[in-house]
Amino acid sequence: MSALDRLPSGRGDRALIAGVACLLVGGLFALTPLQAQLPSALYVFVEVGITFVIYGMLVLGLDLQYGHTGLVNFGHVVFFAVGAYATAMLAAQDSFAGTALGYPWPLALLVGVVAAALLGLVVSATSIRLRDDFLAIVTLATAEIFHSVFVNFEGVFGGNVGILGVPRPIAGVVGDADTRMIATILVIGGITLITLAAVTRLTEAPYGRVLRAIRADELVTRSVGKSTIVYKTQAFVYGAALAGLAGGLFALYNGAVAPGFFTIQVTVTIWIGMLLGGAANHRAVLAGLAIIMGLRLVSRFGLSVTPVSGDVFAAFRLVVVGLILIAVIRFRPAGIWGDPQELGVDQ
Amino acid sequence: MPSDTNDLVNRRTFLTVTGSSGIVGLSGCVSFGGGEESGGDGGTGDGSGDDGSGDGSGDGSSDDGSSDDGSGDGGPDTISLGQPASLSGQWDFLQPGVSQATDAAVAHINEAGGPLDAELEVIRRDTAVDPQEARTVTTQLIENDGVPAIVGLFSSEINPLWDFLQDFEVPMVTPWPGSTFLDTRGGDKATPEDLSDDEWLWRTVVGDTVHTSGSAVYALENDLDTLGVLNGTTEGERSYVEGFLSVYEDNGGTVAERVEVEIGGSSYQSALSRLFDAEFDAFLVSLPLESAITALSDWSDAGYGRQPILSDPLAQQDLVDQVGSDIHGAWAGSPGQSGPSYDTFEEIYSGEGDAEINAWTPPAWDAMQVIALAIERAGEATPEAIERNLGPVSRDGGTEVNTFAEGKEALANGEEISYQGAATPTNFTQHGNVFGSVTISTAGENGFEATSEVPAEDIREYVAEGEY
Amino acid sequence: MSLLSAEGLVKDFGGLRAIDGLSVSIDEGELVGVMGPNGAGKSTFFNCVSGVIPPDEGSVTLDGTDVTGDPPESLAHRGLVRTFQDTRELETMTVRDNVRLAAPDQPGERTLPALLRSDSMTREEEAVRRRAEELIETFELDHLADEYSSNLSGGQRKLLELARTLMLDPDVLMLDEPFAGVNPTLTREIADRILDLNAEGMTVVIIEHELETLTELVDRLVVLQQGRLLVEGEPEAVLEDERVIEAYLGGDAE
Amino acid sequence: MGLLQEAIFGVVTGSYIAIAAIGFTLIYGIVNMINFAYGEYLTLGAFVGFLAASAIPVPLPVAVVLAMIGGGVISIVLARGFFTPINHTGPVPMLLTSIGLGIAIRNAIRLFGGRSARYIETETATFRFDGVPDVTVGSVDLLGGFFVTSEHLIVFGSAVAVFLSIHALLTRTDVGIAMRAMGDDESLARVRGIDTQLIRDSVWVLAGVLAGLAGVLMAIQTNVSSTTGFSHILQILSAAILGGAGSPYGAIIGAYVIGLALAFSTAFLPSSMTGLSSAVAFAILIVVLLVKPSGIAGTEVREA
Repeated sequence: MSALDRLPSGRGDRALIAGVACLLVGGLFALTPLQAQLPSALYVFVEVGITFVIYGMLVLGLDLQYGHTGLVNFGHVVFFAVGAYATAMLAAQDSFAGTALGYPWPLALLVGVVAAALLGLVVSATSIRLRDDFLAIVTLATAEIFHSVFVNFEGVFGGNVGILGVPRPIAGVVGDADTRMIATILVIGGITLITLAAVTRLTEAPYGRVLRAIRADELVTRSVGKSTIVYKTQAFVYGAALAGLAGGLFALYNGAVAPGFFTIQVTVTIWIGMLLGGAANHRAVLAGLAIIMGLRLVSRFGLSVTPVSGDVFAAFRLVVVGLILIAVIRFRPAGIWGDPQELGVDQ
Repeated sequence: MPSDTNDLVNRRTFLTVTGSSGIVGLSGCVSFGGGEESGGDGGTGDGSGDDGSGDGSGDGSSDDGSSDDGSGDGGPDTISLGQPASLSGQWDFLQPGVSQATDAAVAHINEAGGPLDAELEVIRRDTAVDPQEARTVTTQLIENDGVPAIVGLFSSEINPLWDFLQDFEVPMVTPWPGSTFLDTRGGDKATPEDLSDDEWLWRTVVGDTVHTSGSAVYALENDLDTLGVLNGTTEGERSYVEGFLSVYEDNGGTVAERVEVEIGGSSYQSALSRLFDAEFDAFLVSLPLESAITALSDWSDAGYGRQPILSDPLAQQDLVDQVGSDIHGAWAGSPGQSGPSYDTFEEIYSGEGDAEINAWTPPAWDAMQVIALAIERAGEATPEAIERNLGPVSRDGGTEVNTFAEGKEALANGEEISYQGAATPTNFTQHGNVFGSVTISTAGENGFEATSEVPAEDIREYVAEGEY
Repeated sequence: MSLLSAEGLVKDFGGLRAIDGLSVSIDEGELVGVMGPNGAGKSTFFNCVSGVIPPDEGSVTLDGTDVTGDPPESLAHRGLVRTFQDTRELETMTVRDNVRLAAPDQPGERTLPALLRSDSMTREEEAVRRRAEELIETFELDHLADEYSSNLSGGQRKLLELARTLMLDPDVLMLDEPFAGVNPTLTREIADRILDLNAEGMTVVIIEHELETLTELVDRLVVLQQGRLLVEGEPEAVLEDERVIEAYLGGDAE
Repeated sequence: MGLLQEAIFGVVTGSYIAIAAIGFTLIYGIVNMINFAYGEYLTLGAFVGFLAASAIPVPLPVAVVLAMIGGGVISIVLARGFFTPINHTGPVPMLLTSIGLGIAIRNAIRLFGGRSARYIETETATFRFDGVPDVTVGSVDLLGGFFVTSEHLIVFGSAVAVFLSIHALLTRTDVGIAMRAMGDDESLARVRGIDTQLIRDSVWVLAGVLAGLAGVLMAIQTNVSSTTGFSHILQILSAAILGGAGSPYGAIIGAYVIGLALAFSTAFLPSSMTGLSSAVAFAILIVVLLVKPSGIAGTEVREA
């Protein structure tokens, strides 16, 4: 079945409507005296939920790159980091170390997205022709280089302290904690839903057909007249820009950025989420991400009911994460909701 | 079939959407609250019982912000404190000592009857010193476990989460951060009763500014006037070096060369060769222990000589064992083992286990003691009450007490107290910092031994008033 | 006036010379067969002409323009499309999507129309859909339209590849062994279809081992041996040529 | 500063990397995967060496041999358990599996081996050559006095011994020749009657042996902990890819390029940038991949 036949029209539009609705309600909480109350037991879930919707933009971008186009980007976190740093450095009023230019935050956010997209353009212009696993290495190395640069140049990037004093637009207008958290998750979640709508439209259209064709067989795609380099570059840059947007929003939500937020762990988490859910299916990758982040969160609560000490538990948790990745690839290579035939994997 | 798959996804999405609207729904009572402050201040709302975390959180931590004061007799059965910890990750080797000191303190406090006659317990959760994890863990501890105070957090977690942590309005007493970032942040600003200007962070460890000043002063006193520096790029190492250099250079010292290196390298010969091309009297090494051993072994092999000055975490037996006799004579200025009650601490500590004592171990003990004493003095275990009492139980004035046991007794007699810590005398400054003398330990045949001390008063001269 | 001509093509693979100074010229509207024993350089000739691999030496001219070394996508835009010997389907896509993909210049293949779901995209997609259904029906694949192409048999794949190619409405069609692994009935059908296309004015170049089918079909035969042109001319004449008989019988006859 | 001395440091660093990079690149060439868990093989080898040297205890050279044997056994066991079953799935699933395996092993070591670093006791002698004259060009001294330590010599000597053995293996033995044939063209090798699975297994063992050696040498120079190998995996990988993935000789060259780049960047970069030396190594990798991608990723366009 073709993409258009399979997906009733308006799939992406539902996400769009939901996203706009979230934004509006979130805006209502933020800008009016309307208040929400959040039972404190749910705080940690909303907290992780906010991280989830931010990472959601990362996984949607990654899925555009890998799931649809077959580009193996193993340095996705670098675009997240660049977006966050660019936004933070431009918007910060007064950082303890590093650059703080004090521009208005919407401008800073825009620059963050553009900076990440530009880096994506540079990486793809130089490396998109490489074989899958080499592209993985180049992107991974790029992420490592940027990580050392952020850490090393204290005067510009604040070293390990990072950039502090970034304005928090929502916290700036909402005084009480409950409303602030609800508004934050609604606003950022709304943006993620709009992102979902956008990538769904893109991949349901003939555009997505070309991307999937590239993943299936680039030479054939070229032979029927598609300029695959252009599409690969676009997919890569769009993914990078989405990561930059996520990074910028993260900076404006957290009020600070530091290298510790942008480790390879982020890349690993979103990759596992994507593979677990099932690549090339936007909702599935989000669901997969939710599962892996949910497992991590729930396993935290598991500490008090397991008979082992905290340090054993911590290492054990990571062993399990590694084994999940191995098991998914081996026994469920298309992920939970992925279509093995569409992904071309044995089951 | 693809369509089945999509149905599944649909259902899942549906659940997700319902789930999230459920959260909003649960958050329920949407109200037009005008400008009312207290309405939304649910930070420490209704305790913790409903999180399904088993018995870990207890039920009655009595942190209901709206309850009245002075219910000392009818107090809670259990008081839980939260400890974000480095159980995994790059810095996990530092945790055992801190965990043991914490547990020893809990045992001691409970033996002495516990704060408000309740059982004190600590909920320890792993952050891996990852700020993202720390964010989740702190939220979980405060909101789900309902703890009224936090004992822990590293500077690499505190700094980028500063605003976020302040939003909780829960006191955090930590033995970890040396960061100069915290020199002017934290504490009650010398107004214990007025919470409006408080920045809820306190540290029981001497800041880098202070103890590096001690080392710098000692170096200058010993005519080590020019310096080479070898340091790692992580925050702790840099902060140490920068603290040291600011005092050193302000007082006549010169830095001839500084080389920054990545930690975990297989060899530091190139960096050393660059460093030792310059002329200097002594060289300062600020690296994590394992990298420092590699670097100093390389230094010993190459026979560069000159006086090594070590950052405080390096004063470890392993260093002397691995580098060999060349390292004899190297010294490190350590804070944290010069408090009045250090011996008391050490005795109780060693009864609890055999984890090695490091620079953060005695401060972890102190952190527990001051929180317990603050609860005792306040008569209730709420964040606000603890915050108000951290200053009064620690600062000069009142009966000097060495432990919770002594403090509880003195408070029962209606006296004011001043806790005398194991790491330092624990007199919190307005910014929630502590001063202490710096012990100079020198490497020799038997490992590091204390050979000299720079008194706190000397160091105070080099730290501007109000800047710490 | 030749539509497609290759002059002095040379291609080495790690010291092995696959084609060696090959020159072939094809006129507009011709139906030409390319044959030769294994390793004669047939596929390499196709690859060099269709831009899959650039030749080391020599030139390719299409409709008077030098297209040497141009990538396949730009040749496709110029109207030259090819199939592959080891049928290359987009296995992770359905038959329908395989065919639709090939439609040229779709507005929905650009970001903005796709994002905005522009009318031009919707209209075009409807046209593409109709054209694709026609082709799928023509090649009797309609019962398989929703199958992933990885589920197709060898012969069905050949048909699909042909359908996909025709979606581009090419001027020059280069077919690499279109009958390999196809049953006789289907072979007949494909051959008829090729003749129809040729009759409509499409220039067709076919590589084929199956001599009988090929000679019946084509106007002219080109025989390659060891990367060089051995003989070319009318099928009957070529088949009687001693050199060809020797090459086929003496060599790896198939 | 003496360029010669820096070059010596670079060569020593390169030697550690080279030994491991050969193993890494053999796996790449024959099994066709980037094995991100390879760093953990080094760590496990280092642990075997450490246990042998301290728990049994045996003399250091014996411990090194045991580490190599242990590395080989571990490698083949892991390969049979995790990689051989998914051999047919292509490079990306195998790369991802190796990442998962790396995380799992690293933390399992932490779980069972504890968190603190251990040290292998050694004595080091230093040999100085101070009489060498300075040959100064600009601000750089090309020669100048230098020193080497016994550890430097052992590491370099081990590397040379490995190079010679690998060369002999690949050119003189049936297994080695089969390996090369398989690296060139697996299907052709199968047609010629080579037992490809046997060759793959041999490569796993060989790569494990090399990992064991590299791991224990690194452990002697630094320490044994759960991240001993992991902290070098990116350098190893860069070296292997730099030299042309799949080629043991290329990996050797790549390793020395990385080693020298690390040494020279520490020595000559502006002092605010000395912490960036590994970034410099990656930058070199990226530049090489860009300048000469065809030499490395030669299958960019498959022949139809």
